Amino acid sequence: MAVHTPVTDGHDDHGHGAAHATSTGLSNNKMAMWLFLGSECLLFGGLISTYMLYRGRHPADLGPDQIYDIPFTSVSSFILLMSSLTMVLAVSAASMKDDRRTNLWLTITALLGATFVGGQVYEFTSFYREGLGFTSSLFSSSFYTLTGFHGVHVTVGIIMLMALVGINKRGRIPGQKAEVVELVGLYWHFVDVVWIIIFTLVYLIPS
Amino acid sequence: MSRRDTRLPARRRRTLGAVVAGAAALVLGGCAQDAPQDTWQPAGDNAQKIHDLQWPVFLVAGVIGVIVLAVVAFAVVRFRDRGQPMPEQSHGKPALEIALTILPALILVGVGIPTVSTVFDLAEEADTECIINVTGQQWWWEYDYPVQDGCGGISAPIVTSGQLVIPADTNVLLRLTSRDVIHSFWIPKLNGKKDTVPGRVHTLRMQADEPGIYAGQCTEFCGLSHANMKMEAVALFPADFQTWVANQLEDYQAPAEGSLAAEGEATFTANCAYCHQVNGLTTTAPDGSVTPVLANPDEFVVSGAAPNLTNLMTRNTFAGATWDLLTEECRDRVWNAPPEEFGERYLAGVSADCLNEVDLREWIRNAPAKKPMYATADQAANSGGKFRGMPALGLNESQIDQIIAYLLERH
Amino acid sequence: MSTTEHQSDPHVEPHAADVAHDGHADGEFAHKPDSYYVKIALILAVITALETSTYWIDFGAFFLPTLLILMAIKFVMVASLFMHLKFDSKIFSWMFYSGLLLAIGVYVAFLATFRFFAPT
Amino acid sequence: MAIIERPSTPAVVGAGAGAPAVVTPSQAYGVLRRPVAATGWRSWVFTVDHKKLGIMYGVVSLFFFLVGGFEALLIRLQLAGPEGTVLSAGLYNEMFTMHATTMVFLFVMPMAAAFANYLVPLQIGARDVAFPRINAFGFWCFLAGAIFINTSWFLGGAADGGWFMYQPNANALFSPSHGIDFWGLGLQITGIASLTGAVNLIVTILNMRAPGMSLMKMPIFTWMILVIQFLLLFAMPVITVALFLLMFQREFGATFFDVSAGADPLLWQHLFWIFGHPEVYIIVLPGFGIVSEVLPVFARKPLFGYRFVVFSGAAIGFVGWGVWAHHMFASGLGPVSVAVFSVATMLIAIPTGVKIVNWTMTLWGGKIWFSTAMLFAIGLIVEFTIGGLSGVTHAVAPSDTQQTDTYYIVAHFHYTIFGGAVLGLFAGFYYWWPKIFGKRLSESLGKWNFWLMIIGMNLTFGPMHIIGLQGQPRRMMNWTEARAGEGFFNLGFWNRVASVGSLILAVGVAFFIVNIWVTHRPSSKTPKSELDPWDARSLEWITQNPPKEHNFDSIPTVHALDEFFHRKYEVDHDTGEVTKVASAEEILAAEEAKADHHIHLPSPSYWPIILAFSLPVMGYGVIFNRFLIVAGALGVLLAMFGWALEPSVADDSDYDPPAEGGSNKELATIG
Ligand code: HEA
Ligand code: HEA
Ligand code: HEC
Ligand code: CUA
Ligand SMILES: [Cu+2]
Repeated sequence: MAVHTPVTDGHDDHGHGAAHATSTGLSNNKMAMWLFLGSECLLFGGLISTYMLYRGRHPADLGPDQIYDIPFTSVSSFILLMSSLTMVLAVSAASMKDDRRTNLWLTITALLGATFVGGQVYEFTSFYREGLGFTSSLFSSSFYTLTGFHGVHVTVGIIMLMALVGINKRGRIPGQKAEVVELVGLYWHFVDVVWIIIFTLVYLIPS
Repeated sequence: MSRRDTRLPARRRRTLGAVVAGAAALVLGGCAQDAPQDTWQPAGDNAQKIHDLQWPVFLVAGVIGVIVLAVVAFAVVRFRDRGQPMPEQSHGKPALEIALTILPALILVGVGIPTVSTVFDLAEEADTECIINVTGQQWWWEYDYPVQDGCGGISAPIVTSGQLVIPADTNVLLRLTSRDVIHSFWIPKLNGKKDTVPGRVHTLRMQADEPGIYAGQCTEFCGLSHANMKMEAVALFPADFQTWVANQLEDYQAPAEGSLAAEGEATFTANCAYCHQVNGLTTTAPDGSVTPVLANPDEFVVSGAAPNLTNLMTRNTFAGATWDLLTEECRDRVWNAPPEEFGERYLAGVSADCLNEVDLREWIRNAPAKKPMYATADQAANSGGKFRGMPALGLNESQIDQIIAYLLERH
Repeated sequence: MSTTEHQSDPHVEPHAADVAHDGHADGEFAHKPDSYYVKIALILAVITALETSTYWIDFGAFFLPTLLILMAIKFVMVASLFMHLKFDSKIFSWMFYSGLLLAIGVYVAFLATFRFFAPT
Repeated sequence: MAIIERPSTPAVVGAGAGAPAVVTPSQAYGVLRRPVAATGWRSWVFTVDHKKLGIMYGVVSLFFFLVGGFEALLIRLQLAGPEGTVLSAGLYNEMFTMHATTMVFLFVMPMAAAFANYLVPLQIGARDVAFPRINAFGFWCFLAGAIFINTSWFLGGAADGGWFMYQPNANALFSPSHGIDFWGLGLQITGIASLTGAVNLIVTILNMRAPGMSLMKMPIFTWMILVIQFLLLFAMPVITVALFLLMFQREFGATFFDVSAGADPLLWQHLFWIFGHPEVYIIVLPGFGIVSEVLPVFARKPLFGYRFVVFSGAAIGFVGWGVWAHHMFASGLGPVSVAVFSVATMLIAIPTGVKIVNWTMTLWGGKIWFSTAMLFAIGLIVEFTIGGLSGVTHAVAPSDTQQTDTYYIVAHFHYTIFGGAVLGLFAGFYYWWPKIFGKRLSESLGKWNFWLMIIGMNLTFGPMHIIGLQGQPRRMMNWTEARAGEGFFNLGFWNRVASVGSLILAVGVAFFIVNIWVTHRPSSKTPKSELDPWDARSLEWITQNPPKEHNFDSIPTVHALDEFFHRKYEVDHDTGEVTKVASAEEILAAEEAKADHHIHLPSPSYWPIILAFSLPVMGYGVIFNRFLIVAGALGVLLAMFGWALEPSVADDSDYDPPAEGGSNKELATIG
């Protein structure tokens, strides 16, 4: 096995996550993630605005006030919020190179996320049974579109978490392990803060 | 490679000349020629307000443009490579920069203030003397005059299409909406345009100083026949306008028994009246009971409307003001009438001698062949069997003769 | 899959950074004890409880502003503490919040042009 | 899996490094063996090299320029006389929709991406972009989306709703063909390219600058690209939302724009223009960046007020977010909104004016060399100013109600787009051609190219001012004598002039194609270009023509703005005298002498292209057959999985140990 001898002239020209070798001293990956999240703000902003515009446009008996089950959604919101805690604990464990606890917290985060998505699936089906289809009204279309987009984001997050656990178990996270966990963490927290907004604007503030 | 291009300076000078001439031409454009939709020939208050705002702006823009071009031209000529040494590597003069940032800002303040005040001026509605509802649909305009004291008094609703008739020198408020997609109502000589958006009502002021016909056109892309969705505003002296109103409200006159037109009435009732309303048209059932013929275009046309033909021959144009109902000679008589005589000529309507039968026949024979529309059976398949526009009805020539005779009496 | 992407060519030495940045990508926050995060989570939980209570308790005129403020607090807490924006380079905050503020500015203006948010 | 150590460019090969050495790797990454081809089509299709990707972007967008231009010519042919019959009404509507879509999304934007991809790493002294595989993915998304959109021509008709696709006219009810579905899904796919490109380039620019290159020493073109990428970063998600709503409505029965369900069609207009107005600056800023490089080089002076140009660029980018509703002055926003947006729009003239002033002042006092590139740059100043000033006349909202949706607007935006963006891109072609392809384009054919284009564009778009102010609306499949008027300003004459102008313009463009052919055909006698043909100023010229695969043998350290110039010339600060102290060859030789020993370049990969081309499969699925959605999704999943398991750079241990003795040996991409 060939061993690479570091070049000594100061040009570190192969760099695996060498966060300090960049012009700003910041990691490329992390910067990319933050830029992406900045961009996502405009995506969710557009969906939320569409909802805000249309939330009052529905038949009298099938509006937000009739449909939403605030106690239920509060619980699932709470679960998602707590998954942010477990996520940050995973990041913390990863930064201390504690693989076992990293995996543990990642798994719990994924489970909490899955619970949230499960809750959303339940919510959607019960709304659907009450007669609120995707195309029933402008309110329903924009509601399902907004929360559906969010749900897809959570689901993607769960897949990333599980993939992380799987790859981690085989010791195969390329590059800096802690950073990859942190990146997934940033994404996960973002999905959580978006829900903080949705929960307030969509569920708690009545139309 | 040629490091020096001696043609350039000459070209620049020519450009400069052309631009000055162009700018001058633009300013003079206002009093030049006769394109019916010229935006520089206001013929009413609202358009005038816009014009008063825009010509100075064009002037300012033109002057700035000429200055920029002149400076660039000068620099290009003066500082071309003639073998001089490498120039000084100067990086800029902040004072100059700042001055040249503030200057445009000041100019823009000068433009901005009158702009804002004109915006609010034009949105004024309080002095309205007359209200007309305007509805766009693919690909024609409907005007309905609600019952009101304004407009000199309208006692029963009037529904017409194509030509918007208004009293001259009167502040008219149009309430604009649409039945299908977005259109835009625009009579350049009277005011700027305003979109007609389904589900919304927008208002637009109209005022014409003098009697006459003012051309306009739908200016929001609205599908296949957007190019054929035109309209005209017809201004009449208030007295003439009253005559027009009275005309529109006249009772239905059935064609003389046994005339060609009477046959036309039957053909019309059978083939046309389920889309087109003719007020007062009745039908007699075999049992002798007389019932009014009510069109229900909503079952056949996507927009749910077809032009009301009660007084077709009082208009000069048809099918989105795209074709003349008048022969060329008669048309010129109306369009080129002096303001005092205009009313009389317009109110004469379309007589048998003046009828442009060619286009009307073609229309009735096969409308979609004349004007691109979505009006064949398979095109209608995706819209629940409804047409967009008027379908070909497969009438024979003698039926068309009858219908023309009938329509000619729709005064 | 940006998460597994590497820098291909970080050949550059760190040089006098021309963009303000304080602190390092990893470092300080990594050593925050877990209890710190648990405490934050507790605060968040309390705020959430408060928010949800508006469903049962009538706050009158304070209702809307309270909810919005609580929402903003939660948002900022998660972003600053869980996402480490507070400890991390200002550049990240700047990138994220410029997106956020732009979104708020643009979309609020857009909704405002409708004059009403949702006619009933 | 073998790793081939491959000296990529013969110039790099140190003594004795003739035959590629083959070493055995310790680990095998990924699902498939990585591609290894260094030549032939595989070296292009699986490449992650920013320069190859840049060239591919360029070739494809140039092709679409011809397609979009061909569509424009058909439009002009139709309008050359009254009651034109070249195109049917339906085809005409498809034509202008696709003309605009092609020109904006498949020509100007990707052509800017071509320049950015190729030049940004070179200008900042980097060896590639931050995320090379994502870069490749972006290109293939663009190509996949572009092909997808254009297949609609053969599958029932192209989109026919106009490029801003106003609702509800773009509903399935009013536009029953699949054209708009293709349009929406296709733009969604090309949008991915813009978004990933934005993230990638921002990170590259912020993080991968050569030592010493602070932001205020960064070449101005790179600066403008940075601004553009932020605009893209924040604008693309807005159109994404709009396109999703459109898709849900057309495909899945939602009613977002269906008035009968209570929807407000203005929702679409806002979403589109919140994207659309930043988009026009996305279109024009690359051109601005290019001429800001070209003017100083050929005036032989630094860019006047570099800082002002940078800040005004950023200001344009920022203010550009607050003016979108000027496209809606006639939509019925109400006087308050109209007044606010009207004034906001005027503000944009200020930073743009700063740019015009600085370019002009750059010429002032210079020693101007009228190369073709310079002619295009000067042309831009003149023509864009005309377009910008007509923009200010639109900003005056009441006047705009007379102008909107007439040819006066068409004149405005072709002067800004063609006179701003396209002339800028052409300046870039001529300026950087020797850098990229190693040969200069013919200057004499270039002059023909320039003058015919300038004359053509003024004859085509100039009369549109008149036509528009005379009241001819845009998007009209024909015009009639009846409303053409008479005398000097009659519509008939000026329409004909515009149509003739467009033919001249086409001949002008054809000269460019001919120029490429003449320069590069096999029997061409055009010599290889000198190293520094224009006496240039910025970092990308401290490389070979064309650059080596790894760009720089050693990364230059930057001390000044216009680093290259300051290495060539010494400036006496008292007298202002400029003396040449070194030639380009010497400077490059000095850099190559201290070449790095051990350069790892990112490795080619199959996954970007597989991932990208799975997307149109899903697109066809949405339109025709839900089964294809699943097939496409499987492709996506497979590709993401493969991608995730494959590092972009092989592990250190997968490379040969560095060669001893300091030869310029480059270790190639792994296989
Ligand atoms: C490259 C693209 C580009 C650029 C740069 C611009 C630049 C500008 N545009 Fe343009 N615009 C378009 C592309 C572009 N536009 C397109 C494509 C459309 C139509 C879309 C469609 O409907 O299909 C459009 C439409 C459009 C409209 C809507 C018209 C309508 O449909 O009714 C308006 C209205 O305000 C407008 C304004 C402006 C202004 C104020 C600028 C300013 O940025 C211009 C600033 C520049 C200058 C002013 C010149 C230089 C300045 C000076 C020399 C300083 C001194 C000047 C003064 C003090 C005035 N544009
Ligand atoms: C990047 C943007 C861009 C560019 C470069 C152009 C370039 C041109 N445009 Fe475009 N145009 C738009 C963007 C652009 N346009 C937009 C956004 C619209 C609005 C659409 C809408 O309303 O929805 C529009 C609309 C538009 C119209 C109005 C249509 C209408 O409203 O009905 C017209 C009419 O003349 C026109 C003409 C032209 C012409 C003549 C060119 C010329 O500059 C083209 C020059 C190029 C060539 C001539 C190519 C050269 C070709 C050959 C040399 C040979 C032919 C090819 C082969 C053999 C393969 N354009
Ligand atoms: C299915 C509905 C339908 C039927 C049946 C129909 N029309 Fe029409 N007609 C329309 C529509 C829709 C228009 C408007 C088309 C346009 O201008 O785009 C129209 C327009 C017209 C116009 C122009 C009116 C104006 O004011 O501009 C005339 C005249 C006309 N039709 C006559 C007839 C006659 C005569 C018949 C019967 C022989 C007939 N139509 C049958 C739908 C119908
Ligand atoms: Cu109606 Cu265009
Ligand atoms: Cu704009």
